[in-house]
Amino acid sequence: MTGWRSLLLRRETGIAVMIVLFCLAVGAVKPQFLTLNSLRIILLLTPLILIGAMGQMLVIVARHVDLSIGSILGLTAMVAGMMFRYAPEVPWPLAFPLAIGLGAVLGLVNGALVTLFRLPAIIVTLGTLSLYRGMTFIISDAKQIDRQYVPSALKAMSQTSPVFGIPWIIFIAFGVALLTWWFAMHTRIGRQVFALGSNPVAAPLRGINVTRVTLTVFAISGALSGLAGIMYASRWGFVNPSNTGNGFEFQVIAAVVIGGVSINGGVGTVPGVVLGVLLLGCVSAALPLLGIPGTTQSAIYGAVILIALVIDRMVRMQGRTRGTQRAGA
Amino acid sequence: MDSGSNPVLLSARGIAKQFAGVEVLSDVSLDLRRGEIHALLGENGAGKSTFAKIIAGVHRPTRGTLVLNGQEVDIANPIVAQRLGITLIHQEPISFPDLSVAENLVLGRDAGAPLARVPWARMLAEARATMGLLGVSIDVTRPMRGLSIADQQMVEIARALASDSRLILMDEPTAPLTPKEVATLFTIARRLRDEGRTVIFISHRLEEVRALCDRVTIFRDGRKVATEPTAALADADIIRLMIGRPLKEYLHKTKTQVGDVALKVTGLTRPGLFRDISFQVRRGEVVGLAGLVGAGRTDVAQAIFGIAPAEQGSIEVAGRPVRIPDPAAAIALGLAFVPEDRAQAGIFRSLPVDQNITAAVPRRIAPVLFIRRAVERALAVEAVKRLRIRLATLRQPIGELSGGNQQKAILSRWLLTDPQVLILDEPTRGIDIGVKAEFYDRIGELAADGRAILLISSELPELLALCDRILVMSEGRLTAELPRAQATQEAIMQAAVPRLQGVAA
Amino acid sequence: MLRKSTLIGLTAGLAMLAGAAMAEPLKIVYIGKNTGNPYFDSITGGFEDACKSLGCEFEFVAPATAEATSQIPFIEAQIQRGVNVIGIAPNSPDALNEVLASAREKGILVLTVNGDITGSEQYRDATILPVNFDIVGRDQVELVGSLIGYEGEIAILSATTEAPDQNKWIVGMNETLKSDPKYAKMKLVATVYGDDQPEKSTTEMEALLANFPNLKGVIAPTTVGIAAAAQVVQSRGLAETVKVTGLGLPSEMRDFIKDGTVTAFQLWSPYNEGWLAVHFAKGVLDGSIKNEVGGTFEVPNLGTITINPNNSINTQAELTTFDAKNIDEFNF
Amino acid sequence: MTETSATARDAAPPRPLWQVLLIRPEMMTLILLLVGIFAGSQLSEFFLDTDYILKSFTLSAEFAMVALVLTLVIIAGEIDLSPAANMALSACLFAWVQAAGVPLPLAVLVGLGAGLAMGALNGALVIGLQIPSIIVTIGTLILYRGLAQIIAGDKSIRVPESFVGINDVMVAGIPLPVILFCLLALVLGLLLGTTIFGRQIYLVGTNEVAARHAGVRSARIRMILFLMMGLVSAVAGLMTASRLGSVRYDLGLGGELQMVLMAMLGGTYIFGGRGTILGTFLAAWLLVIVTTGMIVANVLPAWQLCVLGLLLIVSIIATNLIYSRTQR
Repeated sequence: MTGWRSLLLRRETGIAVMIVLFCLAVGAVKPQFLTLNSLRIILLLTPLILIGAMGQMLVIVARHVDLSIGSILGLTAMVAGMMFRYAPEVPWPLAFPLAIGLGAVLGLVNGALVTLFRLPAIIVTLGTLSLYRGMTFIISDAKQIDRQYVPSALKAMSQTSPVFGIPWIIFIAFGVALLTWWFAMHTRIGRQVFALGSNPVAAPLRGINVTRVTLTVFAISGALSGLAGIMYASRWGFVNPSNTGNGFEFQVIAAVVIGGVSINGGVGTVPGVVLGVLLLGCVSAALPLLGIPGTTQSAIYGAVILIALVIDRMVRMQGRTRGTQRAGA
Repeated sequence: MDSGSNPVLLSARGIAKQFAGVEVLSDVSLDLRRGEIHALLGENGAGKSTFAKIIAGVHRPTRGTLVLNGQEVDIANPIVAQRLGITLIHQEPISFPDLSVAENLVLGRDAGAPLARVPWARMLAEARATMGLLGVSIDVTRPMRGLSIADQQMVEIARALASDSRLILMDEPTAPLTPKEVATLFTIARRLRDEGRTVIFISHRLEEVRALCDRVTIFRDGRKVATEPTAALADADIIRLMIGRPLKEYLHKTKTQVGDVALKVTGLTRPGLFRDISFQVRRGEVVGLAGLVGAGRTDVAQAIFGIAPAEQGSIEVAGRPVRIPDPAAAIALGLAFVPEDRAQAGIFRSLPVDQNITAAVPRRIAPVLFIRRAVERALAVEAVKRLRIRLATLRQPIGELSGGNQQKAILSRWLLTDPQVLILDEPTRGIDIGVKAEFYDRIGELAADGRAILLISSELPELLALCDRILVMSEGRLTAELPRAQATQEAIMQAAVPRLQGVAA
Repeated sequence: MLRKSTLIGLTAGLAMLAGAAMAEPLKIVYIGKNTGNPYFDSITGGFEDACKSLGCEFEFVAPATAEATSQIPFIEAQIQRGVNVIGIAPNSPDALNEVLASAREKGILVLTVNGDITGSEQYRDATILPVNFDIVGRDQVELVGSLIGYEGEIAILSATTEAPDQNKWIVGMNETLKSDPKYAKMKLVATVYGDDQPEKSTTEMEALLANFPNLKGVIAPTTVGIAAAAQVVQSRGLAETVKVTGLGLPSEMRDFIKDGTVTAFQLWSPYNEGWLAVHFAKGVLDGSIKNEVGGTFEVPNLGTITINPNNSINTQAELTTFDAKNIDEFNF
Repeated sequence: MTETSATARDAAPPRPLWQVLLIRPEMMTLILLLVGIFAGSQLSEFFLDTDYILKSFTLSAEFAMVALVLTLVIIAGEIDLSPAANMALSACLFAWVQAAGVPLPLAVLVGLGAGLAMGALNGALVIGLQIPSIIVTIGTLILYRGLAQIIAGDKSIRVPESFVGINDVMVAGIPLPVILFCLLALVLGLLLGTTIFGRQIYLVGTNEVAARHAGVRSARIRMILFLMMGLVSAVAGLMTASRLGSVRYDLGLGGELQMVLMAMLGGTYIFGGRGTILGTFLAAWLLVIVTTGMIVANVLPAWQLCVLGLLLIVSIIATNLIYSRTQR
């Protein structure tokens, strides 16, 4: 239709094409990669990252970043796990509101520090990354919550499926993505997130309540990390104070940046991020199949982030030179 | 049309505003009537924009009250203003480059809860209708990024139109517009007035004010000096009220000895910004560069100074062809550039005045390796004396000084480099009239000293008073070169405004 | 006269000092790999109980991460605190050499407990390991063999590629498979590494199932790996076709044993490592035990313990096998 | 008439001298340092011991040295989160080529060269492509650490005995790494405070556009800083290798938090333009005092994480407040 639409489409098609090419290339070497079963494996790798990426996308679109999501995931998962262990009489589904609510509060703390004191989010969340992880150790007395305490019904959500053999957890993740898409495209505050990231100086002049929008994106990011915390307990069946959520932020930021969300704010789409998550999932699932040692994964993540940044930058530079042409002349 | 008897819509009572302890607006009282177009006139920094921003809720007054329809209102922020039916069209278009044109149109007036649904279909339809009213063909689904300044300004105007406001403030809306667009704008403004709305029109182009406005209010030094029907004032009266003294006093420029060519540019081109610019400036000569905002004047200056070098064309300094890849090279060749945007490209806000003054002469303050504070201080003291910079101490952060004194410090920074060619981009913007006069004296002295001066200015009287020759740019091209004798405001505007005679009436 | 009385006085004084020193309780510290590692809770329990019964002071400290250098400030701090015994589960086989050497210079008894600094043995006094690691590979192969009827393809899901203990066991497994005709019909098709992370272990396990459709058994000699492997098998309903076994913690594996996903797995008693370490340290410091290869000593509940070559001490001779019958007897 | 208005617009009177001297972030750092020493001595009787504190500082000296250069980078308005990963990669490369038979001096050069190359890559992406340094260095942080993991797997590589033991070299009873740190602080302090290069770092960090207009070669200055960053990280990596006697991919893991913390605690302004080497110098000691005090008192590492996180947040809030108060 217009240049704008086609540009965004191109970015998303670009990722989709990369996914297809990658899968075909791996499939050429290992045909079993192109089976329904490996689709299932890929899908099962994605839900946590997808949920985290939805929140992170909003934060980055608003020109901030949230490095503390891994620690929020760990802390909320631990609180839920401790509820399972020490208060087994409480109905387990209550862990959902508990973890999501706690996550939202932790996210609000980030947002409040960022807005009230006008601090850069990167430093604030680097601090809370450390702080929340420390709190996880303290409340748990550095003890792991073992499988036996995590309710079977919760664990089953990662295994049993309502339809098509796809476990609940994947439906939840894609449901979150759908809700985020709706939020970003069809609510006032969702559009305000994009407006704020697009031009933070102008936002208050146009009646956008910057504090509210900033708090909202951090709260959403925190709440979704809380949901990811519960999902972690469901997926892996245990909660460990030091491992749970460790390094989560890097995976999520990688997915978001690959998905075409601009670190300069204002730009990003849910379908792009979903594709970015899927691409990472494909890479993670393909490595062991190809016999590539897991030690390379981190370098691949780093390289992919940098390449995505460079591509993003190139696209922007092109856009800018076009933008400087005058319409009238 | 006579609006003299219309009821008052908004009345400002004793409005004052201080920024960081400096009073920029004092005790302004003014009644705005329904169904009138009211001009706010004044020099840069006279307070008219600040006053408009207070009404639009961008700033809150330090003192004073606003009464809307007989009720005292507290316009705490732009949202409140919007709700009260007040819309401000900013001087520089404010847009959200990543959002679509349609969204830019509605942002700020879309009411509802945060989670309320965005009615895309209705929004697009309304946006198309509004753009149609303005006679502009812009696809409303495309993002703002990439629109020309004029198109962005049209979107701004469309936004005000669509918002159904009672009071519309336009802060220099015509600067980037083509005459045809200006004509459209004027038609719309009149229609708004006839519907009983109030339009505030800020400009310093007398012709436009005369053509459009029912009443004018003139600001000077943060005070309101007059409110009269437009017809009641002659141009000379308006200018006298604006500057507080007759125009004649500006004419300082004495005839100086014009020497060799100091700067010569040939065929300078940077696609999209300017094309095939050729001119020369001789020693002892003040050459003006006139044109509308966005005509490419600053871009040419930046290209010469190496900030954003041209893609084609050549530059000669003192008769030798040179290559200027960055400002450091330009400085080494004896060029100096006082940029237009002082806050962004001039001062180091949090650093002391002396460091600001010596920023461009590292060799002089540190002949070998270490900075010699005594030398630095001595240079700064001398500069402060010479330009009469008012300050408390040299260790004071420059951000604490007034605009005029900041500008003096920037000028003194460049004088320390002993430049042979001095490029001044709107050097008197936003500074007091008294300081302005000092600047004019200084520019004359520098030329008399045998330096070549290229003066970019939007204030035609300033150019006419100071320059030996005036170059005019329009849409990236040089459209006229007027010797002093032939230069008039009309001649300049004719060359500056693309494809048309005079201003739309 | 004067000389003699001075001497007597001195002797008496020294004796009193010595007495005072003896009365001061032994200070023992155990430095874990990192906090939040459930495995160490059990070892620490052994330390605590033994210290209580022998009247020693005990502290458990651990860094937040298992990074190579993270234990160094903790060792320095313990030297500064003047502890008598440092037990440590080293995070690096060699990065701690310098600081351990300075601890021993100060007269501190350094024991590596549950993990050794292989190749740098001269920097510690003795190592306390649960079993003789030479037999682990053999026992694990026997266990998986018994589960799959000694026939078919098997694979190994290990920790990291360089994990020294696991690699030692994998060598043992390979040798056993090759040399013992009993296992001739079993074929080791792959050895993969899950880096002791649940995510990676899971994808590796999934890849094993995809690459080797005829897989019969998987040995995962690591607590993270066996749990991840069991979970994959459980969620795909393959418990009957693919037998998962290895080394695991009863607390983490209980569910899998109960629902039949895993028939049996092995481990030792981490508790006994702590228990033994304290008794050994106390004996060495009060002179009742000589820290010499070939020497023996008695430990309550464990019986006679021999000091093996390299000053290596084991708490038990054989691995303990856990299955549905006995799993509830263990709570670590 | 214009005279009066001009006077009205001239700014308020300057602050009194005592305020200028006392309301400085470094003062906050110094006070915290004294409080830290006092608190440490109250927490544990074993704490107040110069040798022990010096020894503990040796463990952080490498990070502290990087933090000094990082201070310059932050003052210039950029940031670098990759130095800890850079330390690991350059040390791993050094140990790896050395183990492969390359002579020791050459291997050292390889390590230092690798560090420079990593700094150059950061600089090229930030300055050449104009991508914000914060996100570039998050990317390279993952990349460099990942490459170290590819090179070294997860095994440690021994370094030759002749290279081991920098921390045991004593100069006048002070460990060599501490001496090196102090020397570097002195040199960088002079560089920043008394030379044109230092002055131009402040100019670039305060207003990059204005600095370029004033003829400051901002790109060159920032590139030099990223290269310095790469070099000092490599030096720090090799020092760590010498101290530990072996190298593994996880060397310095998470060190970026400590480095940033040292710079922030020393009053370096996160948005650039302000900060001093003295501040970072004091902050490095403060951080060592705080962590050492907690470790020797057997405080749970969990509390240390909390305290570090809180310190980071509190220090930027305090710094911002101080700067916004003294800058009207």
